[in-house]
Amino acid sequence: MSIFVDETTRVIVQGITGRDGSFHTRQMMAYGTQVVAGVTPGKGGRSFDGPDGTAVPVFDTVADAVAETGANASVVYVPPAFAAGAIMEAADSEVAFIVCVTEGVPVLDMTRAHALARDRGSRVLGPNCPGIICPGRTNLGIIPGRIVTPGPVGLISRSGTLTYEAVHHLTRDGLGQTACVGIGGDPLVGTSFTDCLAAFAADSDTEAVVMIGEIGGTAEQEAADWVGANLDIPVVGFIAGRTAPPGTRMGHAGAIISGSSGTAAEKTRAFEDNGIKVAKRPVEISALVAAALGR
Amino acid sequence: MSIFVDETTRVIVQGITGRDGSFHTRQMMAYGTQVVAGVTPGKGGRSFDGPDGTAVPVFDTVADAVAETGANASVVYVPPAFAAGAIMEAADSEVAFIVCVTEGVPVLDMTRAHALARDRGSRVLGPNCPGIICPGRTNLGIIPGRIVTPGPVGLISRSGTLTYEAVHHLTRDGLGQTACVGIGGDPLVGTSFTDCLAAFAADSDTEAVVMIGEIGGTAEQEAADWVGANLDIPVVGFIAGRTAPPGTRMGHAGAIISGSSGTAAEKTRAFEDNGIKVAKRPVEISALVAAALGR
Amino acid sequence: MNLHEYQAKELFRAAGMAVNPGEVADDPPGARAVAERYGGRVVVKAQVHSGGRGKAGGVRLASTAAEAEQHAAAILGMEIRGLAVERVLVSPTEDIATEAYVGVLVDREAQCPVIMVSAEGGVDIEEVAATNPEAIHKLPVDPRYGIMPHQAWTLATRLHGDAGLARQAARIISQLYDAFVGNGASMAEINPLISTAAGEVKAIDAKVSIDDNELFRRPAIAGMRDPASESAADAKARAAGLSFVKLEGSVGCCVNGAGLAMATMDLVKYYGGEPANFLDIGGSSNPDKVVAALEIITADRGVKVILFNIFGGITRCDDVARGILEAVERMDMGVPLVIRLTGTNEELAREMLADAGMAAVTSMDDVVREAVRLAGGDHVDLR
Amino acid sequence: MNLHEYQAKELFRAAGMAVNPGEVADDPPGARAVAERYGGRVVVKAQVHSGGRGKAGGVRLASTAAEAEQHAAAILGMEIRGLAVERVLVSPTEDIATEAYVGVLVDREAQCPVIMVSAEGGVDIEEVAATNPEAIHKLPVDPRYGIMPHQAWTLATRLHGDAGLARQAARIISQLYDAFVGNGASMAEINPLISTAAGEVKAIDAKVSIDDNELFRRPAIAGMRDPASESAADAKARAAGLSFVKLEGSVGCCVNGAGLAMATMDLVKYYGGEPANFLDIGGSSNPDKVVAALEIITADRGVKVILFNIFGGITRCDDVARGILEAVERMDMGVPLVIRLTGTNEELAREMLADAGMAAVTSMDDVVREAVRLAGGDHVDLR
Repeated sequence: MSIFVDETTRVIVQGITGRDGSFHTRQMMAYGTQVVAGVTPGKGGRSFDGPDGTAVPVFDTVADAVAETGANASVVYVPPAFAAGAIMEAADSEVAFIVCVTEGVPVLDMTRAHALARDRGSRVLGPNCPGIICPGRTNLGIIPGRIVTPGPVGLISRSGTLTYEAVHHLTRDGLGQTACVGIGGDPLVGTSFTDCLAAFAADSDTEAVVMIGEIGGTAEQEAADWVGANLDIPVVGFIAGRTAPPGTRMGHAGAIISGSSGTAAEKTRAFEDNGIKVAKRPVEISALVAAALGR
Repeated sequence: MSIFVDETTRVIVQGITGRDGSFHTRQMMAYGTQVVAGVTPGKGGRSFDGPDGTAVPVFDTVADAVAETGANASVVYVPPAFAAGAIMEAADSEVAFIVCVTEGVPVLDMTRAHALARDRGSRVLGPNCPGIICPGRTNLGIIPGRIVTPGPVGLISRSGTLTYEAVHHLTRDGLGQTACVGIGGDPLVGTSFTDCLAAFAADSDTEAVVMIGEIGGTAEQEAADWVGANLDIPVVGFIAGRTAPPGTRMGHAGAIISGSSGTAAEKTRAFEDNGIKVAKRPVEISALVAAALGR
Repeated sequence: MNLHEYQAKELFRAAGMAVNPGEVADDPPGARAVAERYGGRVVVKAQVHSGGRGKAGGVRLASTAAEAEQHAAAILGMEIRGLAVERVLVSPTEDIATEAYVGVLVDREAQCPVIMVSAEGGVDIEEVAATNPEAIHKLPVDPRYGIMPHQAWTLATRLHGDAGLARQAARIISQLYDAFVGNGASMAEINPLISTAAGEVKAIDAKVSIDDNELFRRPAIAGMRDPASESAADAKARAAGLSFVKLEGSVGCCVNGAGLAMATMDLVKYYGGEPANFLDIGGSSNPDKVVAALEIITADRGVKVILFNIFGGITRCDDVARGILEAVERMDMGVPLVIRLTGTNEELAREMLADAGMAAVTSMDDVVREAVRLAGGDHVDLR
Repeated sequence: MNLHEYQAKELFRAAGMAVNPGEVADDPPGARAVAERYGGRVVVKAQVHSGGRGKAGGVRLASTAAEAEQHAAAILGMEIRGLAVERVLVSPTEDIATEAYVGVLVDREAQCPVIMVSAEGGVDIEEVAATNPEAIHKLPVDPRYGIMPHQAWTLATRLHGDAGLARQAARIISQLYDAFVGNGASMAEINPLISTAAGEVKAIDAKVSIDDNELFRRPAIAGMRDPASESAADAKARAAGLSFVKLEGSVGCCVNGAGLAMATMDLVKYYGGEPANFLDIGGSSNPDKVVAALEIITADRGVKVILFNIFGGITRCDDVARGILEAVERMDMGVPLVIRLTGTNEELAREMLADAGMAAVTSMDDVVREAVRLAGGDHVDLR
């Protein structure tokens, strides 16, 4: 099984005709994702060329795309100025699951977009996230399909390439995944570690979870507490940014330690207090998972 | 029985220390309304003198008043500039029933206040309304207590003094009331004719309903359709403004006929089409009710 | 409060909107000077609060500045629906390819602003609504979110198939909504919103009404009120806080409450009379309001009788009586006064009037019948 | 982007807020002139993006204009936490009765702006948060409604028992929230918000950070950037769209992705080295970004080795290789380069590098160990 999405999920791509949107739409389709429509305002009626001679209809609005294709998920690749609006359009058109890959979305725009998504009952993944891949089933976002393989491990991360690093080792060591989710590096993300943990807890195929956090905020601490209170399967953790100086923003808008809160030490302690084994190097993650699974 | 409120309703008065607020608080208390608190920002801690040596505590905020007294309804008498804010404060403090007497509230303010009330599950009566009186039980607003008497008639009206005119005749003719509700003359009111009709329909003591409408909008037509489809007890109607020229606002912000919609003729037709007897003069209302009740 | 076209356009420009340029002139030479600046080919438009300016000859095209001056002279001498034209707006002509309609108002049922657009612009939108309602596309806007980009875009695609034009229209729709909310409007309209042969979308006419209840906090907009646009009676009523509408009959009405005031007018008509006015003295009335009301009513030469219909609730009957007595003392009514008073402090009021040799009845029907009789109307008892 | 105090105050004044007056001077005579206008009794404050200005001597009281000039001369020569002071703000002193704190920032958990107030103002709010957290009152603001009047009032009553002062504070809290949202801020703070002996409430210090992601649509605010407040390396990184933070070590890092970049720094430290920087070349990298990154890193004289760690996903390894080769051709690195490349177009990249006589490894641990060795750090294998 997988979480949030699966091979039946019908996906639209917002910004399908853009540089990133078109590239990754073809990647997703090559992986097997059911991309049923694209949306680019002003380009409705055209057709987008997928891999192997396939074609995807392009619509002017998400509402049109949903009405014509019955799509229930969307991946947003539009530029930062329009990303929150694109999320709102998808939520307003009753798209249930919305992945926003776009980086650099104004945070105040996202306060409104997240509010609308809550009002409409849509789940947003991101923004500034690599998306979700359910190995062998579907891929919504930009996680490279060839570094994953099906198996019993669920992976949740705030960052993109660090996720790839961890998954790469897991796959190499024969530890396949039910789903790999990048929740995004921005201060306000629609889906939290805890949301993903709860989804993995409800998935009978997931036997262990890897949680890759970073400095800043308290999301990891809350997730750790949730694990301690609710989760029966083993969890392996990693925290990036142990050497980051306080008060400095490390790329991710989220990655800033303010005052005494959000340090790697604090997060590591929260992990360990809740029975989560913490890897010191990315390469150790896989070994800890294998040990936890008794392999 | 009554609708929306009854003798157990615990009422706060927002703007209790103002000219209108203090006068009508005493009137309400004299009628038997349980006024448990007053709210005037900056006057918290004082005490308001009710009739017969009674005293009502005054609070700085509705939240404080609710916390201290368990109030579940509010009557708003604050000036127009602050009225929508007062409604929002009451809704935000989980006051279930909010009467706004204030006239002249900016309509765009009310779009936000009504939205918040919906979000919080509060019912707003008004603004620009005389409130609700449940004869012999409670009085929230400015309807004079001595013109009503308990009995089987429910009355709903958009206007204040025209309500008094109608109730006056009913009472004189021995036709008492379960409740008299003034929904308010503004374009955006929180409680519609239909809301009141549904409440009267659910009240086993109400045997007939009087509906006093006026020109402008389509609320009366919708209410008439609702009556035709759902209501088994007799309804008597009256429409004010038959002689008003189109395109002119008659005092009530709501009372303007635009184009072909909202005329008295149109509303009268809607009433008659749905079995509602229409009085030509206010004085006829009572006789029609008596006839409908077989008296 | 209605704004003039040129004032509405100022608000739209402040919202960043693409609007056809223009300058106001109040005399023909001024109009000529503006026309010269625009190169002569201009449209000269009467600035009055009235529809149908075009049909009335209040909108004229000029090919030269001299012609613009002539048109301005003609228009500035006109009256349109009873309103004297005191200003003209002189704007360069546009090379119009399409005309659309865009408007915003508050919808009672949806309890929120509604944007309406129609590709059938440049004509009376109420006529379109009556004859071809499906040509009007409506969008309720959630006041918690305001207009969202995809909503403006979706509406714009109803107006333009071309993406470039639709993008411009979407921007203008958003700006119109923001101007509507930002200025406390009750109505804001662009009719027509044109596209030019060169592919530009812009507003060439503009209509805005401001919610009177917003004016207290918007002094700049309140200052846009044109004294010439309201009668002396209207201005006086507004200053006194009275709701007043002049009508053509002979029974002057003074009532507390809008609903009762309308019902009173209806009853006057029912008994064969004609109301001279709608007048609501409002809730917490004080004697001064009553005096102002009587001054306004008696200034109307058509009035043959004055009818008071007061049901005291928040209004105190003694306040009204006091106002009547003050007015009687101060001025010569010239016409008979019939009074109905009931409700709060009714007895006190009755005593006060009696002391001055005046009487008041308690029944609305009685007082209206008496007023109609005194006005010389055909008193037909329809019972 | 951080604003200077005087810039933040400009935004607050534009929101209608009561703010202590002040003018900026960039030389001592200018400061004297301002002080004269204010009557001599002024405070002279260094305008730098740094906390602790007071402790560093960057805030001084003057009783006369001459003294203000002396203070300005002293302050304008200072460096505070490495930042040269190029401007001072000269403001009249206030007769302070109470000092409070008011701030707004976006809360991750509540996913909305949160207003914080404390009656303990004028001190480091993080210290209050640590030592006396119940002295800070927090209010999440629903972005759909903005701050509602009763919310501002409730917060204000936490600061002032006196209703008149609370009313002023409530107005300022609302204005601060509106300025926060209206300017795309990530943080806006008044510390202290004072009340004067005369009963006035006003802001006498102001701190605002703008969300960098908002700057593209706020040219006026983007124009407030003080070139003196950022290093040449920071400016170059910003221009090239790179996330860059200078550190004090010897291993220059060039990584794609913030998480991987932090993990790389951690691994450098793990193996006994010291990272010279955080540098994220971002997602859709192009060769130019890589060249800019290498220019920034090699300009740091402390760097002894440059470490590339690239996991290609959206980033294409061949783009990175192309950038490296271009940079190598254009400039003398002066230090060794160690490269790890894996992921999208890895083979192509590897071939390109091989053609130029360069090699790349595939393991992150390997490349970091090698980099630390080359930097001369103690390579301790902790396994």
